[in-house]
Amino acid sequence: MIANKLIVTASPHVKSVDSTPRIMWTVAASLVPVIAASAFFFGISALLVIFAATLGALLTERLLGRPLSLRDGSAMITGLLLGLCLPPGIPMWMAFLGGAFGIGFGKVIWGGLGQNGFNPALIGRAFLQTAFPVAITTWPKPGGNFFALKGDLFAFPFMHPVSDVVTSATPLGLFKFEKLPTPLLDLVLGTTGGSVGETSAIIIILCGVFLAWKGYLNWRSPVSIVVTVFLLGGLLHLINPAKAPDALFMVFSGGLMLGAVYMATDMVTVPTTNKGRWVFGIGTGVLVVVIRVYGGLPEGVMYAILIMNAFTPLINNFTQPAVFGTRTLKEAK
Amino acid sequence: MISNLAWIFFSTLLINNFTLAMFLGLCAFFGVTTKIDTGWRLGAANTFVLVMTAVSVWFLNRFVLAEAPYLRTIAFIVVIASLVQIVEMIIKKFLPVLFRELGIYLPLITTNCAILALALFQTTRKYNLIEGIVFALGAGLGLTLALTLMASIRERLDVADIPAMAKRMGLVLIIASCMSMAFMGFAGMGSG
Amino acid sequence: MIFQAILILGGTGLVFAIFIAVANKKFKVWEDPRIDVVAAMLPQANCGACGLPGCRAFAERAVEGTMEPAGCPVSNTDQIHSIAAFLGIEAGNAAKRVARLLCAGSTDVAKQRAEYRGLSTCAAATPVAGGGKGCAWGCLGLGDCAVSCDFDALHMSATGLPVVDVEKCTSCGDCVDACPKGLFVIQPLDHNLLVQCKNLVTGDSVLEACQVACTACGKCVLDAAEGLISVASGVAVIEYDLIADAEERAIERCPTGAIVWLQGAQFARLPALSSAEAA
Amino acid sequence: MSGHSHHGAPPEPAAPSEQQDQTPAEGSSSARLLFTLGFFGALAGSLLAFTYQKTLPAIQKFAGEKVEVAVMEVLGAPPKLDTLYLIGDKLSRTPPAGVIPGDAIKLFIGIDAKGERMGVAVEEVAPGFASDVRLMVGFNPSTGALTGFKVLSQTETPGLGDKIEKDTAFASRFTGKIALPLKGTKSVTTDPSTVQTITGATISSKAVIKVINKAVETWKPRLEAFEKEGGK
Amino acid sequence: MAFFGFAHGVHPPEEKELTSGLPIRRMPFPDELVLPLRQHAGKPATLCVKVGDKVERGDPIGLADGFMSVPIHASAAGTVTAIDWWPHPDGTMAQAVHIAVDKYAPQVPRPRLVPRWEGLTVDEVVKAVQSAGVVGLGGAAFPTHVKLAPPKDFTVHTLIVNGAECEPYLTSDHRTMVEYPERVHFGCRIMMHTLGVKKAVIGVEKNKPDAIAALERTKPKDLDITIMPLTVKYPQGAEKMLIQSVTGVEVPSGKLPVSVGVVVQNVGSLAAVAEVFDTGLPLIERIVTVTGHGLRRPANLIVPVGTKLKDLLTYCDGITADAAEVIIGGPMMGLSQANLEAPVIKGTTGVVVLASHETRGETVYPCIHCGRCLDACPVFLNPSWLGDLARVKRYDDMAEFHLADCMLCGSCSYVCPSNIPLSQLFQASKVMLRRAQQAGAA
Amino acid sequence: MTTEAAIAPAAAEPFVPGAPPPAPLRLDVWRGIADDNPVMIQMLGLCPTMAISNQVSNGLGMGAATIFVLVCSSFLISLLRKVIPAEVRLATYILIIATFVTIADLVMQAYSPVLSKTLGPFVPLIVVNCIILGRAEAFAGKVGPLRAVADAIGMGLGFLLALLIMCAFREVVGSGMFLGHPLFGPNYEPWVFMIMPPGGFLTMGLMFLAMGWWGERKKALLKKAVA
Ligand SMILES: Cc1cc2nc3c(=O)[nH]c(=O)nc-3n(C[C@H](O)[C@H](O)[C@H](O)COP(=O)(O)O)c2cc1C
Ligand SMILES: Cc1cc2nc3c(=O)[nH]c(=O)nc-3n(C[C@H](O)[C@H](O)[C@H](O)COP(=O)(O)O)c2cc1C
Ligand SMILES: Cc1cc2nc3c(=O)[nH]c(=O)nc-3n(C[C@H](O)[C@H](O)[C@H](O)COP(=O)(O)O)c2cc1C
Ligand SMILES: Cc1cc2nc3c(=O)[nH]c(=O)nc-3n(C[C@H](O)[C@H](O)[C@H](O)CO)c2cc1C
Ligand code: SF4
Ligand code: SF4
Ligand code: SF4
Ligand code: SF4
Ligand code: FES
Repeated sequence: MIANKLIVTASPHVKSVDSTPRIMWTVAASLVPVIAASAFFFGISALLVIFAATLGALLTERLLGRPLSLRDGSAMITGLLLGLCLPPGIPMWMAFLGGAFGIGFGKVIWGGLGQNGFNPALIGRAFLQTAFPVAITTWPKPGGNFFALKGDLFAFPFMHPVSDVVTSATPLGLFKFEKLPTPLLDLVLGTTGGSVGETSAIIIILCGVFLAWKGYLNWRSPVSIVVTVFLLGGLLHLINPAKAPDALFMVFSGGLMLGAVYMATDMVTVPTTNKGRWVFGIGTGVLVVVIRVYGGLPEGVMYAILIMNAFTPLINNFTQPAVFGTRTLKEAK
Repeated sequence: MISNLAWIFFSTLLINNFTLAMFLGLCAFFGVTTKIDTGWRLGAANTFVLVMTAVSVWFLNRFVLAEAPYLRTIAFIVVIASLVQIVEMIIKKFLPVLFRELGIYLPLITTNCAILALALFQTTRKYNLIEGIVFALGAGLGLTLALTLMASIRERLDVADIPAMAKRMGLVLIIASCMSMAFMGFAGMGSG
Repeated sequence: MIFQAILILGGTGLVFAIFIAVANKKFKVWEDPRIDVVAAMLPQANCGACGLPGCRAFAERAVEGTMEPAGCPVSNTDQIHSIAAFLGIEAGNAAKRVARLLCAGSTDVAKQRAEYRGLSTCAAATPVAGGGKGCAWGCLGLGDCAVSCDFDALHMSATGLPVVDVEKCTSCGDCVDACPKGLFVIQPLDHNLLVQCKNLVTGDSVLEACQVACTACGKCVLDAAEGLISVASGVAVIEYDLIADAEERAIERCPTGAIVWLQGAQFARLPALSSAEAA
Repeated sequence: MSGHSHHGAPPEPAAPSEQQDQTPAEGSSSARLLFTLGFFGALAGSLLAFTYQKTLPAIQKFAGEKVEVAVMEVLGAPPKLDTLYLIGDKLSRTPPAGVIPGDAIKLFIGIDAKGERMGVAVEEVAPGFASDVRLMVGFNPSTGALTGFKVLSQTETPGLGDKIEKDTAFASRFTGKIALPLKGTKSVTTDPSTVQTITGATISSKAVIKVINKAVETWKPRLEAFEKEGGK
Repeated sequence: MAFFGFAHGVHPPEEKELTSGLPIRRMPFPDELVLPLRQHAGKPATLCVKVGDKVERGDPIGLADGFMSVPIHASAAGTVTAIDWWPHPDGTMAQAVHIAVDKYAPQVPRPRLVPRWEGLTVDEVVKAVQSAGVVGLGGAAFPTHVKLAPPKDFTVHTLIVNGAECEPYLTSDHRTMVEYPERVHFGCRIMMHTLGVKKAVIGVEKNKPDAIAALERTKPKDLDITIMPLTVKYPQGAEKMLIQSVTGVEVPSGKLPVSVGVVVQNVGSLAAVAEVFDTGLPLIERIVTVTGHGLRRPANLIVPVGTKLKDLLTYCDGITADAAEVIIGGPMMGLSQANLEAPVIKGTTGVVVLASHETRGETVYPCIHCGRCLDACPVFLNPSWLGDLARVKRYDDMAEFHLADCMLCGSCSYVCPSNIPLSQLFQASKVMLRRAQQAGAA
Repeated sequence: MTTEAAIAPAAAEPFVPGAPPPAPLRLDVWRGIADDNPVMIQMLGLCPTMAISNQVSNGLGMGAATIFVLVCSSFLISLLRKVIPAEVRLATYILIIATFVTIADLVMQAYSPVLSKTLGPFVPLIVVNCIILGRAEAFAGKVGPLRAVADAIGMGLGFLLALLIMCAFREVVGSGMFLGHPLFGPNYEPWVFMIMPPGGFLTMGLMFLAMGWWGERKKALLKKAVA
């Protein structure tokens, strides 16, 4: 009998087919349509920005992260998502820096995959927003020649971008500062100014549905975010239409869809419990509306998610599942 | 009036959070935030002392220090220190349960610069009594929020596999940086 | 103006002082300051090898005089003497005790029957078909004991056995608690005779699993002083009350080398794994 | 080791048996505690009073200068200044009692060589992007026309919101505007009741506009009331 | 039918089609049987034979040591050749009796060893069940007679029969219900009588329609027995989950089923009790499913207790070239075997031989806090957090998070995408915790 | 430090628990700058360090004021250490420190008003800077004036050093300037982040990371040397 080559393992001896790299790479692959859409609207600039951000993320993960950690695919997602939430005209050196910062301080220093408390892509983006507030709020107009650059993408590292590209405000900025509405169809299709990937809501929703169907993202936070924004936004709009835009505008504008589908679902930085995910989603939704309507900034998705990230361990703490039999044990006593 | 008080409260709580934006009370923020329970309790004790400070500082400014502004710093610190001592003794005597929960943090608070800073800000910003109390509440709850969040994140980190070089304090400061960045989302609140 | 300042500050100072004076009277507890000093002189390992819960407890007892300074196995002689000198008492003495391993089944002599996959700790591997090792009593070599040792006294050898550094071992007993197979014992360093095996299978069939196992052949029993060694339930057992009678002759006819004569370290031959290799 | 004996420290280890007897009450007497603290309090007080007296002129001179510079700037350097104090909701010529003079709320009236009123200057605040924006605002109380403003304090984002203080071009956009009330706009404008805001710092710019409007709105009636009641 | 059902759980591939259609066959006696004295939960049996003794089939070789123990009987006639330490399916070594089987001896003996059931008092039934060496055949091998004699301060109102067989691969209970439904009902009758209950429910997962049909067909008219189809879900067969599915009641944490008036018995145990009273022979053989993609000829076999795995697998034409792991029990909770000399014991429900592609990979990733394990855990623990705590050895905190309620079902490890061996961590942590508590008590 | 003190043949000398072991003055100074650096090693006085470290000029002013207070109060406390009863020790220290802080504040308001304005409340907040009270407790209250002053200077310089490192990093990266002088030409894109609050935390974090990295490296080298 061939006993020598037997292995012994602890039970269970079998395992479901899903693995962490498989989940990560599928999510990364699901971003391809979003990237394609952004290339359609913003031309080669979008691809260059995404490339630079991803390069920054991957290089940093490779240099500072654990050995072979590039294989799990999470750094790829971070880079792509960061690229997708930057304006298409931002100098590439800034996008690269954002990727490096996000992975370095948002992930590696925490111990790598699974340990970080804040969304690395958003940490990178928040850093860029704070460091270069002007560059990151310069929104080029979509459309035009595919190869025409949307800004000074090749600005010399550490130097000002100099460019004279036609800029346009984002729908949210237009509403907040000029009180100008944007047609809903433009929002849904994505033919508006804004970040590389936050424009086309419809494509992002489709990708999200696909991932939820595969079981790779938990639908609870995205759904609760969208519903909360819709309801609260609608309520405020009813109270004061001049200050708060209508609910559908709220839902389809800005980075809400990208944030809800891809960032509020990063299991590492949102609560592990399902109840906690509802709380996270509702909290994020409320913050988005509050920042957009009452805050100084036109957009609030990034900050809302980061703030809720900070609350994640606390939410986890308060939403631990009720262990089987503990309720009846209490009743018995 | 209400909107003025609301602005004072929220801007102190969120936008100019004493810990995350003004760098006050960092000793406790970094030193005593390893357990959620400790975090919020210290925050609660702090809030209490802050409110008391606001009240007594208003009285001092109004009735004692009007003629001797140069004694502000020294008078404030002495009053705060005595106040904390008195409160400690009173709580210990009459509310032993509360003392066990919060009282042990009181001595820590005396040397917390947030308290003295509150007294000074309140003076330079010429807040009246009510404004002062609201200001103190905002500051105290802001501290509590920061302490609790930091503690909860650090509790989670206790089980994480942090790189050796970040173990001592490095990562904790990076977390503070991230939190501070996140709270910048509140900027401009109330101005629009 | 100066007068006013004096009044204000002198007044607040006085109020302050009154409170402190009251507090001072009410709440202070006096404690022998030498306890802190002695505690500071102790290694602060808080290992419990002295039998007390931590170094400060030891310091209290030492100051009380109910514990000799030498009762701390972790401190070296110089440290013990300085504590004794500080307290003005005798240092006392204690026989050196160390941890001994009751298994010699390194990977080169003991068979691994199946490949174990899973958590790399002995505690986790033990319930998984005994870790897949041929001998169900033997050392798994996954090093729970080495991890548990706070004194850097335990290192895994290249052939998967923990080797005790008798110099550094403080006999704290952490390894005894850590080993799921119960393979460590704490013994005085000068006990020379040791059976390095716990396998209860008798006869030569045991050699299939491990070449250095005790076959319970009984030769050592014959060669040793009356009653010193016996074979009970499949393995040779030494009666340590009679250890004074032990002679090296007892091990000479052992066919497998399961019983050994120790002078100082166990497994003196095994090279410890260098830290680079271990990593 | 220092070699000095020390109060409150335990006695020397050579005599361990004696230490057991020492009780805290025998540490230091309460009278001594009171005396020490009272004494040091008094000493500190006198030292501070002394320093304060020595530095006061310089501090006041600077504080005065600072306000003066701001007032001069926003009013276009009037040869003569008149000061009114706010007590309750009324203006008065005499400073309120029980308040440090520097802390009183004032209104400055710039008077030109001919004795004509050139304008008034007041301090006012409003919430900005990060925190309060505090300005000295100069305006003509009869027309509401601005004579100028100066930022006294702000903590807006460096390089962005702080342009309201650092960017002289921004300040110059306000000359000749009339606050009835003033409005902000994104584009270049020649309308006297609108001002172009700073790109990327609309909120801070609007805060400035808000302060100015608030200054004119609150102080104009006060001054009118004061003058009606016959204060010159 | 099952309106309640339990929440969470997992759906591993069933793989039951390998053997679910194969009728039960009898395996011929091997040359040697090895009978460990420790085959059940509770105290091991005490030896009552010596080397050289001749034994008949059914003779006791080990006697019950107290109430929490059962005797062990020779499963074939032959000679005791040795009594020594022998590999046990649980991975340790155990004292075992070797019997060289006398294949030509008349293997069916003599007077009944177990009396007829009719007319026995409750106590006599319990005694007879104990003396027949019957233990739970569901896997834990808990002495059956103990569960038939609940303490007087509890009232039992329902007997629940566990026919869930939720482990992948295993079909021994399934075949028992299909081929011997009358025996199951007879066992049920005996147990209901002994427990004094009026009501019994047999829970069967819906993926065994033939078993449900067979049980319905043969249901005795005079007893209140319900056959309840259950959702196909692992671990439907776990005692507390089953009770919740059948009655909707959550057994309180840390309490036994009797505290809610329920006793759970496996269908195999029922059939065994019936058989014991039928034939008069004690429990000396059992139905074992031998299966897996690493085995040449899967089968459902009646196997004498004490048959070495080696002989069993050889009888099934041996294992394939890519066989990697031999498991006693099912793949979710069974035990890996390092030594194929280990024997089949009373609690052995099946032997599964996994091919190498089915085994768990070796790469473990960090926990990404995906929460899948929380959604899988049938007792609503937080395995992710418990795993984090276990890694840093915070066992006391684990106890606070209800480590004790973990039944090591392995659902969490099964779903974990990062391949973290969570249930192994919990098993080791339980050991550590117990050791720490003992050290604390000492 | 305490262990050494106790092991030293102490029996003959009067015993002050926790008193620092005798050391040359040079060492007393050096300790504060390097081995026991108040900010980098002891993590004291973090609030002022982070709050005002976005410009080098602020750091210089703050450092100077702190050194002044530290040296003066250490000197006075050391002189008076035999007079002050242990029970009111802390209260008296606070009084003394607050006095010097107010003096520093007043002087700064009078003669350097711009700096005084940017440092804002952080000058009076020197009172609660743990470094000063800490040194009074651990050192000045236990040794002679000369050593107390040496130690105060060391600690002060150590504080200044840490401040300057932070300030220089934040000012150079955050505004492209050093002491207000542009370094990289007009096209430099400053990282506003660095002069904002998160940048303060980050810079301090970087400092600790660098030290952590250095500590680990030293440990690794030591291990190698032993092996
Ligand atoms: C880090 C950061 C700092 C900012 N600081 C200011 C500021 O100090 N003042 C201000 O008005 N807006 C500030 N903003 C707000 C934005 O620039 C805002 O979009 C802008 O005020 C809108 O004006 P715009 O329509 O002219 O671009 C800041 C934004 C960010 C992200
Ligand atoms: C009256 C009574 C007492 C029981 N006592 C125990 C006991 O002490 N320990 C135990 O593990 N199981 C005891 N059980 C059996 C359990 O309920 C359970 O059936 C057994 O542990 C096997 O469960 P498993 O196969 O799910 O592991 C008892 C059952 C009954 C009816
Ligand atoms: C995770 C888990 C799964 C189980 N699955 C089954 C099962 O499928 N069938 C079964 O009869 N017993 C199963 N058991 C054992 C039962 O809990 C219980 O012990 C048994 O049904 C009692 O019957 P017995 O004593 O007659 O064996 C399982 C136990 C656990 C912990
Ligand atoms: C559904 C899903 C969403 C993710 N979202 C993000 C994200 O928003 N930002 C990011 O940096 N990484 C994201 N990741 C990748 C990974 O989880 C993340 O980098 C971890 O935070 C790294 O520890 C995502 C992964 C998955 C599977
Ligand atoms: S753990 Fe074992 S080897 Fe290490 S010191 Fe303690 S007794 Fe000695
Ligand atoms: S002695 Fe025990 S703990 Fe140590 S490696 Fe061997 S089996 Fe593991
Ligand atoms: S093994 Fe334990 S923790 Fe994991 S799913 Fe099963 S009961 Fe829950
Ligand atoms: S399933 Fe695995 S990766 Fe997911 S939360 Fe649980 S332990 Fe972590
Ligand atoms: S709390 Fe601010 S310096 Fe300690």
